[in-house]
Amino acid sequence: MSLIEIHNLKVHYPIRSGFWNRVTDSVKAVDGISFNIEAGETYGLVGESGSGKSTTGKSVVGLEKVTSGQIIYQGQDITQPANRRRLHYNRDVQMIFQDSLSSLNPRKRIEDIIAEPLRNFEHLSKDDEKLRVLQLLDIVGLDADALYKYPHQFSGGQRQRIGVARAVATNPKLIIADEPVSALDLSVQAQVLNFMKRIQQEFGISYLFISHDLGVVRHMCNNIAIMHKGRLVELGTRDDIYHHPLHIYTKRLLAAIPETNVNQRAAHRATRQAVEQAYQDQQARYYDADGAPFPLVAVSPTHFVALPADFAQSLAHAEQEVQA
Amino acid sequence: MPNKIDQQSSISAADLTRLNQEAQSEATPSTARIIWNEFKADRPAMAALIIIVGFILFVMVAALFIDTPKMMETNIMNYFNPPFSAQDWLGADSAGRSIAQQLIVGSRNSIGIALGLTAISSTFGIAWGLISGYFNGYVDWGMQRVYDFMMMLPMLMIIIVLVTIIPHYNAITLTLIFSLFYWEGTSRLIRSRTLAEADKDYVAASITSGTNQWKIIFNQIMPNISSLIIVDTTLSFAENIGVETGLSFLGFGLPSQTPSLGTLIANANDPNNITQYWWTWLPAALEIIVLCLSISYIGQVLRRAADASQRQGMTN
Amino acid sequence: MATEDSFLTIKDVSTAFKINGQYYDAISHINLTVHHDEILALVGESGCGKSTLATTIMGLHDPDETRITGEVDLEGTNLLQLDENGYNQFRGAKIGMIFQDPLSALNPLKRVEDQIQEVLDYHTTLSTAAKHDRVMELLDQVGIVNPPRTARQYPHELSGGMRQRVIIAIAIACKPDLIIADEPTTALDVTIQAQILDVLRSIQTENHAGIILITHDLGVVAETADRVAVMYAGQIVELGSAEQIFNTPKHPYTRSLLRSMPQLNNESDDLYVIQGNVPSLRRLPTTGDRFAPRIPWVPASEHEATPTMHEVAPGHKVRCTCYRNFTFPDEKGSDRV
Amino acid sequence: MWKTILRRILIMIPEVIILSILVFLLAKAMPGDPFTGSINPKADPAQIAHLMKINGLDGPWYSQYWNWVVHLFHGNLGNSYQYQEPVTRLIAGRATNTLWLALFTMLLTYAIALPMGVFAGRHEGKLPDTIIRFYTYVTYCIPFFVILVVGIWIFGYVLGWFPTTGSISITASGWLNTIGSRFYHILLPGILGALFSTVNIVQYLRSEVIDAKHSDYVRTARAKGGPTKDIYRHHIFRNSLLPIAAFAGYSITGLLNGSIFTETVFSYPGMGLLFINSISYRDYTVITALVLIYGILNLLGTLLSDIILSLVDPRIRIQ
Amino acid sequence: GCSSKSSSSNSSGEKGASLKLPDHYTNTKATDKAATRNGTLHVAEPADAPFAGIGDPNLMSNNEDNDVFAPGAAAPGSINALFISDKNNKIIDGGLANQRLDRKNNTVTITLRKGAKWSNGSPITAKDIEYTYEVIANKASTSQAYTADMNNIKGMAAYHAGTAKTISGIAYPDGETGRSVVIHCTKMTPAMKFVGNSFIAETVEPYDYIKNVPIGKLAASPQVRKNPLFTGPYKLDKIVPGESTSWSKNPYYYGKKPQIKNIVITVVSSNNIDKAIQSGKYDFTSPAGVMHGTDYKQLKNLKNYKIVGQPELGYGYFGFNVGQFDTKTGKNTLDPHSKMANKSLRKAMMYAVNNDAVTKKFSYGISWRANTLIPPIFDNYWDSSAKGFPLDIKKANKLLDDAGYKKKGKWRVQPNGKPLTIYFGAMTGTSAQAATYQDYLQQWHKIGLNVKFATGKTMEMNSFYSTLEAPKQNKIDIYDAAWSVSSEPTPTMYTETSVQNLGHFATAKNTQLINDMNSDKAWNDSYRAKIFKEWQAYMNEEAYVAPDAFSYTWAPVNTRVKGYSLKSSNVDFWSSLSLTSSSMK
Ligand SMILES: Nc1ncnc2c1ncn2[C@@H]1O[C@H](COP(=O)(O)OP(=O)(O)OP(=O)(O)O)[C@@H](O)[C@H]1O
Ligand SMILES: Nc1ncnc2c1ncn2[C@@H]1O[C@H](COP(=O)(O)OP(=O)(O)OP(=O)(O)O)[C@@H](O)[C@H]1O
Ligand SMILES: [Mg+2]
Ligand SMILES: [Mg+2]
Repeated sequence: MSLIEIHNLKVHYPIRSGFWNRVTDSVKAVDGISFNIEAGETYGLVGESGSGKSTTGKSVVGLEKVTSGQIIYQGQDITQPANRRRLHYNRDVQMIFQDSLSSLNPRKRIEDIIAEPLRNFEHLSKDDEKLRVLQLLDIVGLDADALYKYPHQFSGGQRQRIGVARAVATNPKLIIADEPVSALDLSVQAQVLNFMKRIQQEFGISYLFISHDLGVVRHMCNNIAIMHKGRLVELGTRDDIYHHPLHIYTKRLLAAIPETNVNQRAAHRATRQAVEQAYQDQQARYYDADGAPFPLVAVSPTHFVALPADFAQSLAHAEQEVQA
Repeated sequence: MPNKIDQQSSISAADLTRLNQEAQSEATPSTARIIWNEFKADRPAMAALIIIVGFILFVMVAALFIDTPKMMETNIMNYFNPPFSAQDWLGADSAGRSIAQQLIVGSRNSIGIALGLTAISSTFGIAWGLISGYFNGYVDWGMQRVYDFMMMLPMLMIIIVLVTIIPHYNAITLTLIFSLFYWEGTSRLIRSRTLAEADKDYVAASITSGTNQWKIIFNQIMPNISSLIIVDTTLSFAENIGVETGLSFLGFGLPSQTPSLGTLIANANDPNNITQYWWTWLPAALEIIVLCLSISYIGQVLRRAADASQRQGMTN
Repeated sequence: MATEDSFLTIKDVSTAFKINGQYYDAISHINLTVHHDEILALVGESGCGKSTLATTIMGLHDPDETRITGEVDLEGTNLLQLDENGYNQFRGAKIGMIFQDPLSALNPLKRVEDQIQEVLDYHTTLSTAAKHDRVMELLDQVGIVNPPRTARQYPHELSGGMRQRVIIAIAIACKPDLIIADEPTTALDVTIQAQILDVLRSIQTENHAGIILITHDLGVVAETADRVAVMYAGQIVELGSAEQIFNTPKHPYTRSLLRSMPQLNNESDDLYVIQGNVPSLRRLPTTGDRFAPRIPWVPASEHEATPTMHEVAPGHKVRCTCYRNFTFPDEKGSDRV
Repeated sequence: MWKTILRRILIMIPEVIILSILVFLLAKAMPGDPFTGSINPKADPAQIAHLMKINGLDGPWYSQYWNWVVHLFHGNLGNSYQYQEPVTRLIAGRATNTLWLALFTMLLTYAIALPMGVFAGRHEGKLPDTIIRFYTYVTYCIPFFVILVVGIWIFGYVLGWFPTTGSISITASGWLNTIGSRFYHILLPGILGALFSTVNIVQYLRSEVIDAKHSDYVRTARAKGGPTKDIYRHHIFRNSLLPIAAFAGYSITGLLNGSIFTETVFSYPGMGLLFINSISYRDYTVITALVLIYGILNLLGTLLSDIILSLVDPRIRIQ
Repeated sequence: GCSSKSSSSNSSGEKGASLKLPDHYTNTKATDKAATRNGTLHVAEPADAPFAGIGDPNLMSNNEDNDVFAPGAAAPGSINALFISDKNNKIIDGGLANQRLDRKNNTVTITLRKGAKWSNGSPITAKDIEYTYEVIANKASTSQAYTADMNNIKGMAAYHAGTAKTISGIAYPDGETGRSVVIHCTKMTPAMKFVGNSFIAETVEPYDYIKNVPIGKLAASPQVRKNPLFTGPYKLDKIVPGESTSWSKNPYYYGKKPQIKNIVITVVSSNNIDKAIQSGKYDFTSPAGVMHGTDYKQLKNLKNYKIVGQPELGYGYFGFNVGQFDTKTGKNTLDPHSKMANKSLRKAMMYAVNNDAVTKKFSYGISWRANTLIPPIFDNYWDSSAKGFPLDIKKANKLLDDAGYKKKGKWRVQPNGKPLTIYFGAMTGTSAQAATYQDYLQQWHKIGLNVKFATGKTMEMNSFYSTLEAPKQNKIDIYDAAWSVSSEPTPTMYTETSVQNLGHFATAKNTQLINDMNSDKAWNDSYRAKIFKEWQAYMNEEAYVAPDAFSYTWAPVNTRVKGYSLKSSNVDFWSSLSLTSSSMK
């Protein structure tokens, strides 16, 4: 059984307008997505800005009011606040935020920040609590000095690690990491990514790793879902996505990743522009009449793509032939 | 499975005290301390602070030694005594009552009203703003309607009507009446800042840490707008010292036997008093101006200090 | 790349900011040239002084709060000697600038057209109609689909990519020789980023402008830059063509940066982490190699006392001698600070 | 736009209704009636009772309220007991006076405050800024009526430059003279009121200008090569002045409050003075009408501000 | 008629005031013809509020209106009056109309003078006399002037109740457009001889001019507000509502020709009146305007102004709460068990008050201690020999000791041993008044009486009266208030049935005396005067209501004004005025 199962999740934000300010329409931030996260894996969620990644992440951690659909954890639908409370859900599912500065309360000392979930879920004695905080700091590679300092006294990478310390404090099973490194410099990014991997190995945590940087996702994730317009357009293993992308949107995303190989940049640019052209031209084939992605169909046991079944099959065959 | 963490870290209970001490020695001073240090460094601000606190204490204590009913007795012989005379070094008013004594008791009353009013209206306004800003949806909607309604009320008029209705009103009732209205400014300020704060990720982090909403509002968000609160409260205090003067001037302020800065300044209502008997109103007017200026100066310093304590992080 | 056709020469430029009454160098002794038809990338971690260099060239610093020395020579004029009015002849006309945050860089209360037209007002004598036409042309040039519609809109009505295009339109309105783009794509998506970079490049080819592209994304550099200057702690540590920098990086800093990128083939391995942090302005070391504290295993003898630039290949320069025998320590870096 | 305004007005209706009930009850709760203490020792109690009746002062409050509302819908706010004339006519006469004074004060306020705020902001930290800031601090701390009382005493009585009572000289004839005389009468109260009410605008504007000066879009504008004065004109002033325009609506509240003081000190027959007189006379109909009108004006002021704001700031669309 | 003593001294010395104010200003300078013909007389009306602007004597309800429309009348306070009176307020011939009382037939005949005209030139008719009654008594009328005494006229009650269309008791011997009316009464009273009585109305209403306006709407109509008609020497030119009125000569005036081209009356805030006078903007303040002692202090030494005054038609008094009003029977009844029922206590309190000192200090002589409840302006009725209550602490203490109010600790207790706290009711007013009240309390404390302000402070006027007007109340035991009285001095407010009798005292003797004032015998003036004096003595003896202070009505008069005289014999106040200079002095 999967650690967590997301069934047909929808999050719509109402748009009010008209004379009586009624709800006349809605922003379909997340519009019916389903996927499962297995224990101990890192699940990547990729997509362009506004595609609904954060909303999905927040829904899973229980920060967002879900319009419809289920998120099943230990057999319970945790979209119900009552279920979340009963399960002490957030003890098991935690979150790391993109902006390390804003996610740490600037007026709280590090001790209080890291101890916050402990105080709510574990009720330790004062000394035990302090000890646990020190251990956590040690695990994320910070000195005990940090205990009584404020967040602003740390660098971006250190802050992000404090965020991680807080997230792992209660020994969670799943951590939602919403673009945890996109605000960081290259070297600091490396530091945090390494660190997240280590924690995962040591604690057996699963990640839902949200990012729009396909390079980072490739480095981190085993399974990847590509999101567009609130829906999933492609879903598969790292190999499926990076080596056998089927949906034009996935291809376009991949093509847009800047290539560090200077020698082939002209070629790379040409490919990218070709894919872009194809994306512009073939909208009608890849998206339904409303411009929304189709439902997912399976092309292999691990690989799903949001296309009409026959079209998906033919693409998959073509892909295999190229490989062969 | 707490042991999991124990396994991963080499730190054990034995190290606790040592590490704690190490951390303590490195501890960053709290915001309050930073502000205090700032004051210590800024001499004029410190002076203003000492003067204000000293003055308030003096007035509070000195007023205890003045028998107010006796002081307010008509003394025909001292009628409009000029200042610097033997009995009344600040002169006497139309009923021969000592201006100096009235000034002390009046300051006590006015400052008392200001303190009470600031305490009530700020507490209420802060709570209102925090709650309204944090809970969007129906709670906020309802609270905003109440706020809009209160804003629509012509405050001065309603206060005057209320004052005429209430038969036995005194400084406390007056404070309460003012409190009905004076929370609005604070609440709006706090609400808009709370709206911004509530959007920040640390609030989301607290929610996922299982902290309950009230704790989030008052333990997490409130400290972050504390500098705003401190400054706003100081400035309202400065403003509130003069709050009953206008009403007293119109004749709806404190009862005539309760001296206040307002009743004293209202002496200027009679043009003859303006020059001829200037001592009946001018000292009180000057006192208000000086108090208000000093307190707002302190407010500015507080704002600077609070900002500095927040800014520190950026330059480090 | 021969230096003779360079039109912008930065000579020994230092910029210091006043903090609590004292001046601290944010960039020191920068020497750089820019040529027509090239994109010069300026890379480095946050706080290395990239933006400071850009704004120094633009003369956007408050003279009361900064101290600038050296020479910025643009086609024979030393910009740093100019007064405000003199500078205004160059800003917008000869040098265009593109900013990082496209939302706050546009006046929220003015329509797009007015904001672009403003540059034309300052630097041309075109008729109103001609200006209007030029605005449409510019919007078209930066890849906006429906110029008349966009021209009438306000910044908040546009998407991030669109806004950045408008900023670019402003920067290129007078066909400047030099365009300084300070992290033009950091706030944008990969796909949009690619488009914006394409636009920049096409403009460069059309206008024969020289572009200084500031970024910390090595991928972007690899994709777009002709030459690269790597900055660390206010200094240029390595300068060379894109091929030189990516294929034969010399300076430990450049090599560290490249190594810390997630690579296709080492996905299961840890990434390389540079120890320590970029020092803050007030803690900048004044002598010796500024990067030395971050490669502590390199013996002091490897460093120069006063590091200078060494030409290791034509056009390829490296600061300090420490690059010569540089290797990464066996264990691939530590994540301890 | 029009729809939103209309909707806003609809939303106001319940507020106004609650206000009207509140005000009506408050007025009723005031001790005494318009005929208490009428010092005619021969007044007949039966006649007083009769007068109460024809003035609708008998019966339970809700029926009195209901009558009042019904009349209200016929544009009839009842009669003033004190002035023996329809409240609508009485207030209409006073309202024009208040309106002129308020309008003049407002114009003058802006005329003084805008240059001051802009100047202070532009020369932040320099001597003129320090002076202006000192002025705003001190003015902020002086009770308004002290300014009025000292002002009327110096300029009205001692120097005799301005009239000290009334809204117009009865000897003025011809429209030019009439307007002149009216203007002459509002000159001093207007100036004093403006000196006081500039404070907020100056402070606000100053900080707006300073913020704008350091904003990214001003940096963009400088990068365009615009001369400093153009940048000030097109960007800094424009952007900081536009939100100030919206103050106009909000300032109505302040002006109305101030009118109570100004009119009392200057014996200027406007709504503020009328209110104070009506309070001591227990002229309920006038009190209720005035509080209601002031409340509605406050509402409209807010609405006006919101409309102005949404007009000048394209980012804001009123909901 | 009995106007024996009319020495008409220009000093009011014998009236008890320490300050002597002349009642007229003898300006010896020559009239400046040009200034008088073309000039403007500026009159200031001291007021706290804009005036209401009701230009009709029967509908106006406050002093300010009376003052700003004063030039429409021959003398102040007599707008559109029918009669003139002698110095004792007795109606005499020679006014707009003459009055004949027929005691045998119980009729009053009023005959207009020949050729009398309104200020618009239309004739004044018999119907105009009658219409006054309609305006006052109409069911819809807003007038406060209707009194029970008017029911004495036949058919009046029916008209007032609305059951009759006309007043049957009023007849026109020579038609509605004729010159006389005959009023049929059920009984005749001596009060009818005097102006200001409450039986016979004394004004005319311009019937033709206002007949189309429903009486209920009259007060709001333009006929009354914008262009009211007058019978006096000046006609209204222009009115700025609430602020000022402007007057010019009325060519149709029957009496002495007015001399000044233009009169402007402007409302000036009472607060600022002295500053306004000092700055030389006004010729004088309204002859009946309210001026305070502090104003006098500020103005008395001005060179270019003379102070002119005469005793006020009114007085200040202390009232004691000694009973209640029975709403069923409509009568006041004395409660012998009430706190203030003890005469000695009341008198002791009065003797403890130092009104001589207080008035001197706070009113600068403009007020002085009153000795009776009839103001000195009623020469004939005022008992100048009455002692009143001069300060006498010893006597006060003795009275209390004798009555058994023993001291127990600081305060005296009631004879039955219960503690005694007395509540003093006083209205919020000027600072001088506040000081005065304080002084009263202090004086009472001196004789060991624990007197406190009711509600702990002075009361706002409305709360004060609404407390007192309750049929039964125990919040106020003693109060300080004032009456302004009509020119006919019968003290109707102290009758058994009056709701104005705020202390609710009622004794047979009092009822008897007041009835006697208007009994048949009282047609004899000296008898009437005797009864009045008896009543004054009785009131001083019982002290249910005790005199507090008399005051001057006074005005500063610019020295350029000639002919200013407040003498009651001066029936041509306004037309006597002229100017001696074109500019204000
Ligand atoms: N509270 C909200 N009210 C209305 N719309 C919202 C709200 N939050 C998000 N949205 C909209 O929902 C869509 C998805 O937002 P989301 O933040 O999940 O995107 P994202 O993929 O995380 O984008 P990014 O990469 O920019 O973080 C966007 O169009 C956004 O505008
Ligand atoms: N106005 C200023 N006053 C003082 N210090 C400044 C100022 N502007 C920049 N600095 C400091 O100068 C140094 C260089 O800053 P700069 O903005 O040039 O860096 P950058 O390389 O552009 O970084 P980023 O990638 O974050 O934009 C930093 O340490 C910064 O804190
Ligand atoms: Mg997101
Ligand atoms: Mg930068």
